[in-house]
Order: sequence, then structure tokens, then C-alpha cells
Amino acid sequence: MIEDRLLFADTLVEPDEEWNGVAAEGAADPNTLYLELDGWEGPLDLLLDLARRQKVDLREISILSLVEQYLDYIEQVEALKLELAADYLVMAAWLTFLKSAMLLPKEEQDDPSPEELALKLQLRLQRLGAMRDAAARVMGGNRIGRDVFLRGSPEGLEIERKTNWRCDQFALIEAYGRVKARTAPAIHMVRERPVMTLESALERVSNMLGVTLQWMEIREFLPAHAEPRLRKSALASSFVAALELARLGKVELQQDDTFGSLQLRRRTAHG
Amino acid sequence: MDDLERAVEAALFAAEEPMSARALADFLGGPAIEQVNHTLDLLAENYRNRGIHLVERARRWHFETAPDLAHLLRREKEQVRRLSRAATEVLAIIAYHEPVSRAEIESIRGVQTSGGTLDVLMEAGWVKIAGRREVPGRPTIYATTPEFLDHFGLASRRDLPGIAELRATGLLDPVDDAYDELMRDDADEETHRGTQDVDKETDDA
Amino acid sequence: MDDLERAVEAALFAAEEPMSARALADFLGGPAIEQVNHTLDLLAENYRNRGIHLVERARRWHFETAPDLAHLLRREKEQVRRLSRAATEVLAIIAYHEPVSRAEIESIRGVQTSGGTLDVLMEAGWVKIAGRREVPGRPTIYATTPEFLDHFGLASRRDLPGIAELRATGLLDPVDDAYDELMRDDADEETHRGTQDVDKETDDA
Repeated sequence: MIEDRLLFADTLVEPDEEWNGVAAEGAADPNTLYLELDGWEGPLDLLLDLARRQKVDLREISILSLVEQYLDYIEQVEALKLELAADYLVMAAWLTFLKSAMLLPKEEQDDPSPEELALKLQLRLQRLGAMRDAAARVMGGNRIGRDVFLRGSPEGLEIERKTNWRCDQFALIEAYGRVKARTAPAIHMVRERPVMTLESALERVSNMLGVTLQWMEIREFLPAHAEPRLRKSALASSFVAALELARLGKVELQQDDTFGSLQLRRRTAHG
Repeated sequence: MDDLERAVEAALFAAEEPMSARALADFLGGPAIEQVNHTLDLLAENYRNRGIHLVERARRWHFETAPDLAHLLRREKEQVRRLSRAATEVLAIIAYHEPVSRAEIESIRGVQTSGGTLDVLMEAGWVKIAGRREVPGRPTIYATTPEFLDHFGLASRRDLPGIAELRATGLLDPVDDAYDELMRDDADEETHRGTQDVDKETDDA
Repeated sequence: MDDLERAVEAALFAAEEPMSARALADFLGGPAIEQVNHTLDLLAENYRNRGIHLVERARRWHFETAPDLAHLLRREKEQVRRLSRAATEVLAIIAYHEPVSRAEIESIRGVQTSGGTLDVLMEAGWVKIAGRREVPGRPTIYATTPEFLDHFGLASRRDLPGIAELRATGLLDPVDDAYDELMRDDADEETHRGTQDVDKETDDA
């Protein structure tokens, strides 16, 4: 709507002044010139204040007289060569238009009618006025830190989070088993197997050689019906025994060629 | 004085923040919320004439000093933030109209609202962003917080001074709606020569 | 309740520090100190059976919550949690080898043990510091507590199954598996290659 744009679109960015009282109180004498431009944020503010100074219900105010006051006010301020924000002048221009429209015969008016514009302006002022009052009343309530005070040094409520740990015997023992299993030094277990020890081989070879002076092949010293693995062990032990007996001078060894058959014979004592 | 009453009294006394009946019941680990509510009422009654009051704000309870003792307790340096007139008005508009967009605030005030004003209110913890209005542009909408009610001594938004009357008289409705309403009433009056007022639906935001 | 009583009550409530009768009289700007003292006695009596007490300490007064409600105001929220695998292992090692140092635990576990694990076990009340080992560095040594035996349903540490039993119950199975594996490899080697084996002494560790 045109009038809305005119009135309210190009408004001032408000000054952020300190303000604690109720909405601007009207001075007792309506003729006193207000120069507290800082106190107003925009045309609507000023209009509302002027309306309040009429000391009438906002629903009863005459927009026409309000407009006249506003224009007078702007004129006076201008006369005092005060810097005036453009918005106040835009508003003044719009109100001048509204005033003339209201004074002119109705049939010559465009839509929207000046009555509608005036009524809407009035409604708007009512709403702003209501919020101004409400703000003052809210601020007048019992504010914490001004009217009522909280406990100076509350102890505070503490919630200690405590953990109740759970575990059971099985888990414990299992854990130990796990550790042991994981870290036990590697034990290499070798199955017991049939062996002929060096001692028994020595004894066996000595005994067998004791009963003959003939050369004997080393295999003849092995147990006749031994299983292969025992045979293998017996062969190794008997070989070592043969060497040992030779070292001791009890046995002669003879082998014709490499990997040839190894012959043993009791050595007869001669020196 | 029973055990629950003593416990609720002590818990609220020691608490650093206001507590709801629910939070109290949880904290005290057991009592039914109805019992806690009943106990709170008893306690509040008990403290009514004392130097300390037990009050409910936005469904949360706290102890505070009696307002009539303000003159005794007020220290030379006031502890409250002094609000600018602009901030005060914006806060009131948000409280009475919430949730409300910045454009709506501006249309009521007839003046642009600097972003700083809303920031001040949000920093104070009294105003929060309450989402976006699902209209073109999806403007951010603002609402007050429980801390706002707390700080200004209001039990709930229903306790905002004069809010019921403002609503009943349509002063919280947009200008255009109010204007249309007026026009319709006028028309009705003319047609029927009666004075049947149409009650306006007020919505509980 | 008279005005002075209300004022003293509110002042002490809002005060950040305990206040002497003298300070209160000054603060409230007027009353004789005898009056203030009398009022403090009245108030203290008034609060005697409540959740809040008015107490005098070192000639200064303040409100505090009733001592018998301390358990309510410092609530312990219990949370049941299962001991982690790592912590269970450490606990088992301590139980089997106590007293044992952290280095020893680590060498048995073959893994570094975080300090947090021992803390958890001590928090649970199952492990305690049992002194220091008199070796260079004097390391702390750990042992289990009676609560440990209690929780795990053990009459004494002797009730912990020995290694032989562990093996019998299959809890050392991984070792047996390794053994079987070893034997099978051995047998294969022999069958296929027929190499000359050197006899190895077997020892039953």
C-alpha cells in the first residue's frame, strides 16, 4: 500500500539511547516546544507523543489536529534551524497530503480514502502506544537483581557419577588363561621316539665284538627286527660308538671307499 | 514438615538454576511428580509472608527475596542491565506477539530496528530465534525465553501485564486486520441497525 | 514474622558471604545489634527442623542446607559397567601374582598397561597399592583387596584355579592347538623327506 510505504518504509535507523522511564510523558503545557529530538526514533513516535499530549484516548484523537500539530512542530524546528531527519519531512509531506485530502470534498478522492488512511494511522498509533505501555509495565515488574535477589552463594547440586564395575569369576579366570595363552614362552614339544642312546650302543657294539675276531659290517650290530626309526637311531649311535671305541683303541675300522660299507673288528692287544 | 518438603526446600535452596517439578522429582530420585507439585505449593504458601519467597516462573521454581524488601537489599550499584528504550520496546513487542519477525516488529514501531537491538536481547538470554515463518523469504521469527519470564518475575506469558485485555481489544492484531474488522462492524451496524458485536477470536500463541 | 526478621532472612539469603550480627545491623541501617542477635536466634530456631538451617560459624551467620540432607544434594548416580577386557586381564594377573609391580604386569601381559586401567581397578575397590618393591626404582606394587575376593565369590586366593586346571578346562586351549599344529608339521616332514632327526630332549615346563 502506498501510504504504508510512505509512512513506514523509509524509517530511521533508531539511535540506541538509554531509556528507563515510561513512554515519553507529555508536558503539561501543550505549547511547550519539544526539542528532544533524540528521544524520538521516527515520525510515528513523534505523532504518538503528540497524540498523548492531547490527553485523550488514542481512539478519540482527531487525526486532523494531530497532523496540524505535527506540521507546526516541524515548522518550528525548522525555524530553529535544527537538523531534521528526512523521515520527519517525508512524514510531514505525507501528512500535508492527508490533511488536504481530508479537507477536500469526498468525491474527488482516489482510493484509498483519506478516512481509511487516517483510521489506519490511528490504529497504528494505538498499537504502538499499547506496546509502549506494556514495555513500561514489564520493566516495572519485580526484576531479578533489582527488586528481588537470588541466593547469594548457592551450594549447587552435585551429581557425582559413580561407576559400579562388574566382572565375574569366569571372566577373570578366562582373562588369565588368555594372557597365559598369549604370552607363554613357546614350548617346543617333541614326541618321544624309539632311540638307541650312545651308552647302549657302546655296550652293544663292545659286547658283540667281544665274541668274534672277524670283521663285521656296522649294520650287523643293529637290532634285527627294529622298526625303521629305531634302526636309524641305532645306526647313528652305533657309528658314534664305533668311533669312540676306535679312539679308545679297542676297535679297528675299515672302509674301502666313500659311503662304502663300514667294517669293525676287535683290536687285539699288541703293545 | 515432612521429608519431601525438607528435601525440596533444600534442593531448591542449593540449586544454581531454577528447577521444574520434573527436574526435582528426578533429582530426588523417587517421588511422584504430583507429590512434588503438591509439596511446592505447600512450601510456596509457607514462605508467602517471609523475607524469602518460593516462586514459579515458566514452570520452574526458585527462591528469591521478597519484592517489598528491595529497598533494603538493593546495593548502590544495580545489578541489572539498563536497557535502551528501543530494546525495551522490541522486547515487549516480541513478548506480546511472539513468535514475531523483524518486519512485524518494525511495522509496529514504525522504525527500523537495528540488528544490535535484537543481539542485546539475545545476549541477555531473553529472546531466542524461534525458527522461520513459512512465507516467501522465510523470515526468522523471534520469541522470548524462560529466562525472560524469570528475570521479569512473570510466572508465564499469561502474566504479561494486560495481555488479556490487549488481546480482547484486538490491539495485538495487525492494523489491516483491525481495520477490516472495524469496516465489517460498521457495515453490520448499518445493515441490522443492531449493535451485535462480533467477538474476535483471540489465539493463544 | 516481624519486619526485622524478614529483612535479616532476606539479607542472609542474598549475601554472598556469611555475615556477622554487626554487619547485618549496618547493612539494614538501623536496628540495634541486640535486636539483630535476638532475631537471628529466632530465625535459627524457626529453621531448626527445616531443609535449610541458619547457622553461626565464627560469629558469622549463613544459611546452609540441613546436614542430614547432604546425601540428597550430592547424589551419586550409579552406572553399572562391565570391566574392560584389558582391565580384567590386569586384575587376573594381579590376583595370580600379587604383589606385583606394573612392569611385572606388563611383562606378563606382553602389552603395555595404561595407568587408567589400574585406576579403574582401584576405583572399583578390587586392587590396592601394597607398598613398594625394595629394588632399584622402588616400584609400587599392587595386590587385591578383600572386596575383590568378595565380589568374585572366592574364599581366598587359593580358590583361583591353577594352571593345570586351566588347561584341563580348556582355558589354555590356544597352547594345545599350537602344540598339535607343531606335531603335525613334524610328522609330515618325516614322512615325506625322511631326514635324519636329531633327538631333542622334551621338557614339560
